[in-house]
Amino acid sequence: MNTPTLLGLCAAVLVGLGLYGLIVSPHPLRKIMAFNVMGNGIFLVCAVIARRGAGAGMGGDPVPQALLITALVVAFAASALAVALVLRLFEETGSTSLTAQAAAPQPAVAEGEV
Amino acid sequence: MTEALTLALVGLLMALAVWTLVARDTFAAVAGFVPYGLLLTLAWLQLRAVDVAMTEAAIGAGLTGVLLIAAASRLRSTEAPAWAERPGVLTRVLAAIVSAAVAAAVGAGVLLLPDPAPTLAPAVAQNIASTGVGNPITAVLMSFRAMDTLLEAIVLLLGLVGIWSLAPDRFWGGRPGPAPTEDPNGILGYLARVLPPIGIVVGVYILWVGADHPGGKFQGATVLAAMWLLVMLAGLSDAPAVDRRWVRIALAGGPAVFIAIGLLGAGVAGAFLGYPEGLAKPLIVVVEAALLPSLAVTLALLLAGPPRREGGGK
Amino acid sequence: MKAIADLFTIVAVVAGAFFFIAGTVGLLRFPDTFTRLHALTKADNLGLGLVVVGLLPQMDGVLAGLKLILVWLMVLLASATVSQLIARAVRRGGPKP
Amino acid sequence: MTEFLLGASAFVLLTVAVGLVCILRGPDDVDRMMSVQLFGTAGIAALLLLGAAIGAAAVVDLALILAVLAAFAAIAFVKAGTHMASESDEAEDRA
Repeated sequence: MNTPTLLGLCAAVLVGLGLYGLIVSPHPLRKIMAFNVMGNGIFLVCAVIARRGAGAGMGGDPVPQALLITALVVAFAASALAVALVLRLFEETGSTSLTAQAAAPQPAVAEGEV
Repeated sequence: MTEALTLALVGLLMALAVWTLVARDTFAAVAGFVPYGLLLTLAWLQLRAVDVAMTEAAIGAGLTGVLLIAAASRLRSTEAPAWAERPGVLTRVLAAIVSAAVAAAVGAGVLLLPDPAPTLAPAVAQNIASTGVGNPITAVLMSFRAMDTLLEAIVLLLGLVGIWSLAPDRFWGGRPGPAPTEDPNGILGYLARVLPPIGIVVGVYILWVGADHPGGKFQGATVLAAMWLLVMLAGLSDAPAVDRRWVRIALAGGPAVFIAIGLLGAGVAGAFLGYPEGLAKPLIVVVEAALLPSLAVTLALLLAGPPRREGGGK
Repeated sequence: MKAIADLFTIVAVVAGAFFFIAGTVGLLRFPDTFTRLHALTKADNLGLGLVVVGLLPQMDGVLAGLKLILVWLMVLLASATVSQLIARAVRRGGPKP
Repeated sequence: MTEFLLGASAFVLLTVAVGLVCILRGPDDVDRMMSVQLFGTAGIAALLLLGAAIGAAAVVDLALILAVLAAFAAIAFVKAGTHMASESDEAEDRA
C-alpha cells in the first residue's frame, strides 16, 4: 500500500470521526473542532487526488493544490466566525447550550442586535 | 521507509483526532489540536503539496490553535453543563453507524479512484509560460483560477463583517478584545520587540519567493498577522477601533486593486481578470503585493474578534 | 567528501534524536512543572540544534544553510520566552505545579 | 541517505508523540502546553528531515514559518490564563 492510498484511507477515517463528533458533542466549541477534523479529512482526500495526478515535472496536480490553499484559509475564517458566535452566545446567556429551553436569551443589553 | 513515516503520521493523526473527540476537558482537546495541525503539515509534505503545507503551518498550526485556546479558556465554566447534555446511547450508536458508513464510502472512493488519474498538470505546464511566474500554484491562483482567489479574499471580508456584527450596540465600531493589561517591559514585551522585525522580513520573503517557489500571499499574510497580534497581545499597541478609516482602507484595498486590474483585463485583454499579453507577471506581483497587507489585517482582526470596548481616545 | 558529509549528518542527527528522547523522558518522569520545564527547554533545543547542524551539509547553498540556522535561533527565542511565561504563570498561582 | 533521513524523521516524531499522548491526559494544562511546545520543536525537526529526504528545498521556508509562530499557542494559553485568574476562580475548578 503506497503513501497516497494510506493517507486517503486516513482521510476517510477523519471524515467519519469528524462527522461523529459533530453529531454527538454537546459543546459547540467541540462541534467546531469536529467540523474542522471532518474538513481536514476532505482536504486530505483532495490532496491525495492531487498527488495521484503528478506529472509534467510537478509533484502533484497544481489545480487542486491551489484550491486547497483557498479552502484552508476559508475554513479558518469560518471557524473564527463560528467561535465568535459561540462566545457571543456565552456572553449573552451565560451558557453555550444549544437546546431549546436554555437558548431563550435574556436581552439585557443587546436590543437591536444584528 | 517512506511508508513507515506515513504509517506513523496516519496513526498519530487518527489518535489525535480521536483525542479531540473523546477528551472530557475541552482545553485538553484543544491542546491536541495544535500538534494535529503540525502533523497535517507533514502529511501535505508527504503528498508533495509544499504550498499547502506552508498554508497549514501558518493557519492550521498557528492561528487556529490561538483561536481555539483563547475560546476554550473563556468557555471553561460551560463544560460541565454541556457534558450533561450528551445525547443518549441510541443517538450515539446511530451517529456511529452513519459516520462509519460515510467513512466507508469515502474510503471506497479513495480505493476506486480512476487509474491513470486525471490531471491538469500538463495543461498547467503548457500554459505557465504565459503567466511569467515559475510556481505553478501561484499561476493557478493568480491567473488560471484568479476568480477563486478574488472571491476568497471577499469571503474573508464577509467573515470579518459577520464577526463585527456580533458586537453589542454600544461597542459598535469600537476596539476588539480586552484592554491591554500586560506590562510592556515584561518578557512578552521583549518578544514583541525582537520577533516582529524578523517576522515581517520572513512574511514578505514568503510572498516574494511565492512567484517562483512554494510560498505566496496567504502564507506571508498569516505571518504578518501573527506579528501584529503579538504586538497587541504584549500591550505595546492597542487594537484599533474597527471604524477607523485606515482599517477600512487596509481591509478593502487589496480586493479593490484586484477588481480594478480585473476590470482592466476586461477592457484590454477581453476577459474579466484576463491579463494583457506580456504584462501578466507585473500585474500578478501588483495584485499579490496589494493583497498581502489586506489579508494580514483581515486575518488578525478575524482572530481579534468582535469589538468589545468603546473606540474613542485612549 | 560526500561520504564524510553523510557520516557527519548521521552522527549529528542521531545525537539530536537522542536529545528528543531525553526531553520526552524528562517530561514524563520529572516530578514537578519547573523540573519538567528544565528538561523540555534544554532537550528540545539541543535536539533541534543537532538536527540543524547535521542537515547543514545536505543543503543546496549558503543561503539555505543560513535560513536553517535562523530557524534554530527563532525556535530558541520562542522556547526561552515560552518557558519564562509558563514558569511565571505557574508561580503566580495559576494552575498548581 | 534518504532512507536514513526518513527513518530519523519518523523516529523523532514517534518518540515525542509518545510523550504527547501521555501528557495530553493531564493532569495539568501547563503540562499539556509544555508537551505541545516540545512537539512543536520536534515537528520542525521531523519536517526538516523529511524535506531533506525528499529534496524539497522550500521546506526551510516552511520551517521558518513554523519557527516564527512557535511561541503563539503558548502565549495565547498564558494570556488566557491570566485573564481568567483576574476575572474569576473558575480556572481552578478543573485545573
